[in-house]
Amino acid sequence: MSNVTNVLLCGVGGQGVLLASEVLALVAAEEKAQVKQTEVHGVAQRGGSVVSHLRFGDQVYSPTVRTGTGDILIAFERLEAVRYGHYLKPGGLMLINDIEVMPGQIGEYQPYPTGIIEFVQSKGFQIQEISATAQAKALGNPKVSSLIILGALSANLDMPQQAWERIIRKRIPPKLVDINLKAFKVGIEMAQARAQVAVSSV
Amino acid sequence: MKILMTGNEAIARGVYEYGVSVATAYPGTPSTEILENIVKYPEVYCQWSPNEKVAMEVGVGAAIAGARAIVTMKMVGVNVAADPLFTVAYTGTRAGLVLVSADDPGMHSSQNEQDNRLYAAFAKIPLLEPSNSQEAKDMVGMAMEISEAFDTPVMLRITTRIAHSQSLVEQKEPMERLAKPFERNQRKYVMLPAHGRARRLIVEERMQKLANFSETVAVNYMEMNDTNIGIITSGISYQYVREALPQASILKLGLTNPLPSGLIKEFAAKVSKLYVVEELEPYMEKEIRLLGLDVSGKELFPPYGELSVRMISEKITGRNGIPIAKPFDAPIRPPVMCPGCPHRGLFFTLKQLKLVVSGDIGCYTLGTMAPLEAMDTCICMGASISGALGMEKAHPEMAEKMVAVIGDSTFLHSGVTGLMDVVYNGGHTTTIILDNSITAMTGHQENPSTGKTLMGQPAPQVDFVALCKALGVKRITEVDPFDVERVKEVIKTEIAASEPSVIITKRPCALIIKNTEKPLQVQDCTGCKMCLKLGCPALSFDEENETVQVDQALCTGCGLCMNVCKFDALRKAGDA
Amino acid sequence: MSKIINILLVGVGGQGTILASKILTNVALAQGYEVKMSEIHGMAQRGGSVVTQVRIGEDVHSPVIEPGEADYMVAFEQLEAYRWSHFLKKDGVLIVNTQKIVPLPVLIGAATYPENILVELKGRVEHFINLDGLKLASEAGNVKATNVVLMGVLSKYMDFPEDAWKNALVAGIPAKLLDLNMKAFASGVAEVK
Amino acid sequence: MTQEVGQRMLMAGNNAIARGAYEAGVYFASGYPGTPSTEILEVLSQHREIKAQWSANEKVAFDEAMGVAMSGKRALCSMKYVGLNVAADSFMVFPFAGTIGGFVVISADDPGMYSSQNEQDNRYFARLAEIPMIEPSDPQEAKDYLKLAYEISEKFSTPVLFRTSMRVSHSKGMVTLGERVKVGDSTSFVKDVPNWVVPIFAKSLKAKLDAKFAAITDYVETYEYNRIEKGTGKIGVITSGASYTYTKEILPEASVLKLAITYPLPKQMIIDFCAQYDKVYIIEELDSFIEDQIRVWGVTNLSGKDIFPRTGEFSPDILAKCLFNEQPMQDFSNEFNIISRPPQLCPGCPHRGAYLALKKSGALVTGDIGCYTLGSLPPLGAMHTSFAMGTSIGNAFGFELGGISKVAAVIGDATFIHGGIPSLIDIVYNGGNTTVVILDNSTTGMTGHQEHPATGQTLQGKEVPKLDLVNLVKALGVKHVQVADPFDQKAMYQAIKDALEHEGPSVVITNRPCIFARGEKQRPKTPYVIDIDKCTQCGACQRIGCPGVLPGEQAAIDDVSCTGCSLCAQACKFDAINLKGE
Repeated sequence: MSNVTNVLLCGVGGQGVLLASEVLALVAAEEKAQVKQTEVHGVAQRGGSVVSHLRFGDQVYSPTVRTGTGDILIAFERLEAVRYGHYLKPGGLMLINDIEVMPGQIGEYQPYPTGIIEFVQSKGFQIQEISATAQAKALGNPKVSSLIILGALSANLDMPQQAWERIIRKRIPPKLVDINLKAFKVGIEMAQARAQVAVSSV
Repeated sequence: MKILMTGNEAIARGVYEYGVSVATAYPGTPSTEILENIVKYPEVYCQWSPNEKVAMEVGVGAAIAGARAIVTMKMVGVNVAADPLFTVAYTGTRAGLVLVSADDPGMHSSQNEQDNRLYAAFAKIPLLEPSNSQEAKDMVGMAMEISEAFDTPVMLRITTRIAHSQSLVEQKEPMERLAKPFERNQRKYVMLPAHGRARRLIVEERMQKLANFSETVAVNYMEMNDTNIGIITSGISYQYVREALPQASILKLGLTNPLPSGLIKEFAAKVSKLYVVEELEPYMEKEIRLLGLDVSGKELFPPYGELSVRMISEKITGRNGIPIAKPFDAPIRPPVMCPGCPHRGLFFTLKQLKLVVSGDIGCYTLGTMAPLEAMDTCICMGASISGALGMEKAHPEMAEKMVAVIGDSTFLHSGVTGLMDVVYNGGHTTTIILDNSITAMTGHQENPSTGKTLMGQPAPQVDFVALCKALGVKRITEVDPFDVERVKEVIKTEIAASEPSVIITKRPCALIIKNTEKPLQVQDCTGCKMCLKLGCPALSFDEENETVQVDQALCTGCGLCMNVCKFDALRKAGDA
Repeated sequence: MSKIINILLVGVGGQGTILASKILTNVALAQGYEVKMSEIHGMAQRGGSVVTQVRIGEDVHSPVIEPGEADYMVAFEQLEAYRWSHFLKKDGVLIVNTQKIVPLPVLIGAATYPENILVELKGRVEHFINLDGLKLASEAGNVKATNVVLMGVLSKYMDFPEDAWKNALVAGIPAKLLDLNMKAFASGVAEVK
Repeated sequence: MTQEVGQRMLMAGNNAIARGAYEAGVYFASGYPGTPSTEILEVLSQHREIKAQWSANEKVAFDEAMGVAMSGKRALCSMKYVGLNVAADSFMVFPFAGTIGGFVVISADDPGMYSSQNEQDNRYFARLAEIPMIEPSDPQEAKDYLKLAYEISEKFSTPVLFRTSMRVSHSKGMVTLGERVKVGDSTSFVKDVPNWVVPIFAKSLKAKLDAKFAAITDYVETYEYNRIEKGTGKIGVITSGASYTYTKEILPEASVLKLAITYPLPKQMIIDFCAQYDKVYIIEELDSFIEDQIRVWGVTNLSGKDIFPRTGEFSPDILAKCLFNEQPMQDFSNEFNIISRPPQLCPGCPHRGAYLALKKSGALVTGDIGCYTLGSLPPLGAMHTSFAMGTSIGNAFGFELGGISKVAAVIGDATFIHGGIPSLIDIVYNGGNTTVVILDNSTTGMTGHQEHPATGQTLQGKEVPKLDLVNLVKALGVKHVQVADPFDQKAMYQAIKDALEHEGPSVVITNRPCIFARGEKQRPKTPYVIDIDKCTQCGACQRIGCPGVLPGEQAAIDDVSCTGCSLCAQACKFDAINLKGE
């Protein structure tokens, strides 16, 4: 299965994780022989933790990614990077949006944990942290943060820009296309600025 | 002392003796008499519910609250109650909860022959099968104990032969009826996915514990005898086996889910040829084969219908019983709508109008038989209205050639949502509610529209007109089914209307009213036989004088034949 | 008696087979026998044919009587006797109430009521007796007592003491109806020479 | 997006099923929303060639589809697996009659219970009803098999159970589109009393059904879609559905007998297959449904539930662990003081107001199935039981009979319509004292906001008269009926208090729509803010369990998610919470 790329996207319900994974899946669908993507619905809208599995390559059977085999994990929220980190392969790439969404708490109050980045770094993953939400607010619409994140991701995948643009135009409501494309480009720039080594297996 | 009781009476007695506080049900042959007998024990609260699901939900609530509860129904009722059943199997209850499923091998009075032992396995709950009235009573107590000890609902499965056969039962003094205090426990009683996942594992552990329990429980025992033939059996089949093969060794199973694999292997080792004798599905046979044992079962016995002593002895000994005289060829005597039945006039009219009739379950299902022949479909409780909407969706023009007919009790059981759906999804179907103020087919039980509860208390009556209005139906007409001309006119108008409509025929069942009418007389009959098309048992044709005659003993004087006679040949006594 | 005695009561819904079987079983129980009894409900009230099966003995298991196994058959109606007669043993006793209740298929001309039923039945069993129970019952005071008339007849063929039957009547019948039922029973007894 | 024949598209399993129904020439589709089945009808309803509708509940949906099929047209009925419990009565009897037009009922199972109250294995239903069952493993098969299901249904005049699972329904994969087939269309319902009036003719129909099923059993022996993928090596695998995809990942070398029809099984084919390998693994989620049938035939070189779990969903990791004892990568979040992130009632959810009042009333609350089931979790913790659709009301009456006083049932609008009506009739009929709180948020919330009879719109967007719950409840004989605003705590509490104190049945109906209900998203919202000076950090606003009120010593309100429902302001005793800009 060496030619199969495994990507995980995780975050908090309402952050646009499912939209982002759909766009990525559609792009992959144009470029790769096989794509499979899966997620758990139901709780998404209700502030629960959300994860989406995406796999593409020549021959893909299972839609779910095995633990320790993920090439890239995109966390739309810091804490979620810890929750799903074990899906990444050693040295895999973690793309983390630097915001913190305090979980709704049951019982005893816990403060939001600190030292997340240090912790995941200690696990030997490559870390790219971006401030997608801040940038999105700057662009005037906090909801486009998911497209900024996708932009940053695209810089780490060998899939043509046109494909991304085409899908975004198809998938996003016309009146929002421009701002989303803008957000996407911001994401690319943020990633390139960091000039991280792209994932080897891709 | 010992007295003769049907299985149903015995279960009612068990409910009384074993501290059950709440009993709920929807009537259905062969289960109906259980609650009708529980009424005789005022210590026990009992009620008819609008359907089996509600009965189950009320029972579950009572049991969780801490009171022993029993819920009874015929086997198809478990289909209706399935949703809560599958989940209460996860949660368990605080006090004992027992579901009585009365199966009907041979389909003496049912629309299918489902073997509800499969439901017990499916829902992963223990299953008890009595083989006579004494066991039926004892197993009520045992089921309650198992339910409480293992924190699970228990299915007590009887068949028509147990329910409606009488045998001697030892009476005992009732134990104390004590309700445990309720304990709040959301992780146990709120089946959020997270909680459900935890309970799911407990269910598997529970079945393991029950499997061990099943090995040593008193109702699973061997009767060792001649070891050439060994027979594993349960329920009524056990009684047949005892008579068919008095010499054989028997493993008699009372707790049949989970089965005692150790005991079965032990028994199999003791006998040279192993048989399993069970009615309907190869339920035990499959489990026995899973143990790797060689056993004969369904290759000898049919997977449908009832077994018999003769069949068992012939199949297993290979010797034919004494020859049986060939039965005479006698014309069948099918059940018929009674003289004076309010349904007759309606179906007569429906036939005249040549409508497609989407039918339902009740006495009126008989409207499908000659000479009325005015019902075209009937599947299960409540399917008439929604089925009609489906037909209309398939062929919109059918709406004007079709009606759905449903009884008062059946409408409340599961017709309400169907009618609501006709309104919601833009159907034009005409629904006829046959309101005879009783649940007739099962032997006249009260229901929410009759104004009386099972325990004889006065109750508010469901107002069908108000209810249908509230469901959004604008066209609602009440008619007297004996007034055939008016019935015909109303039906014509309503099927023509391009919106949902309801017709309510109001006439109590002929068997529940004190009849004051005199029987009809015949005068100058032309022999046109029009009245015979009504299929009234009180009317017959006198071939000699070629006139219709009225059986004075049977005629209720309902006057329906009078209304259809064009020659005024049928008259009330005294009328000129 | 070590053997089991099988009695079949057949008739039409509403003819009172249930009460009859109750009296019969009470007699047997009073004599210290084990009894099993089986009947199929459901359609009974709708004028369908009804069968009640009573089995008496020291050790009875199955509640069901099968074809060729009945020692006695009490038929409340001719056609029903005809329908079920193959359940009788060759040397069985057949008691037929001559009343005719025409089934719907015959009423509407879809079938005909068989002729010479009694003759054919006579040829089938060793012990045969037919009587107009309806007439005897109305003479006793009420047609509804036909079932008791028939029990009177049955009592003469079974070896239970007559008192046992009388006690069962006293126990099973409301006081105000007792006299006419006693009469009806006696007239049944008298039918058997 | 445009969809042309021959095009390869990325599709979720449910979309593929819908596409399959379209291509199969399905004429009518009905169902009731339930995860993971909901999208099937939502997607189908976009094809104007198909009459698609949400029904009041699954039984009604089934009966309607039945009516269409009896009339000779292809019908589909879609539901989550517990829905089949609700439709069971029709489901068990319809096979006796069989069908004219193809009839397929979809059961979307949920191994792992991602969004369900139990984990029943609905394959047993196929056995109970003696009908064939077909199971796809990915979106392409989902589409293709649905078409096959209709061929089988019509070939044998039988309903067919189409069993999918969450992982198949909610996974996307590549699907090649096909054409919508022309099916010979009936012109009308054909009368056939001995076939359609089952109760009267059940005995003869049972014989017919048994014969029919025997024929199907022969047919599957040579069914081409039960395929063998020859591998190298001495290991065989028999599997179906999603488990097949995991098998191919973990046992790429094994020979695989991949079943399309999982009931009835191809006996001879399986026996021959097993004979060729030292060991054959039966890889199936949940119960040993396939394994047991094979063992009953005396095949012994099997391995199944002796190594694979009976509960939960499978995954490549689980297969690797069970087969080779390969441990999955350790979840290291527990080395870190991570906080769980459970789903919760949304900011501005009207249910919150109802629960706050219920909690204050101290009533024992029997619950039902919907978003509001989340009200059982802290800090609200104001719901104490929940089983299945519609059970709350009957349960509440049961509690009363069990000797508990002060019981209230909470049930959503859609759930009340689905299964609550007969139980409310029951309480009136049998003289109960129970209080029923109908949480009317004008939508089917949990499953993603579907229309229902009380929302005034159908699945295909037709405006229709709204079912008036107040009138309905009154018509059922309830005298004490109040409508209350859950965002007005005083009024809401008073209504519940009155209802609980009232002798006899009483109903309280809340009147605030879900924040996602039609038209609600567009409504302008002014968020609330906390006045730090007035705030005493008492935490009262945090105890209403609103995600918009951020935890921490000093509470704060997230102005993005706050909808201005004002519940936190009402909870504040120090007047420290006010509308932004006031």
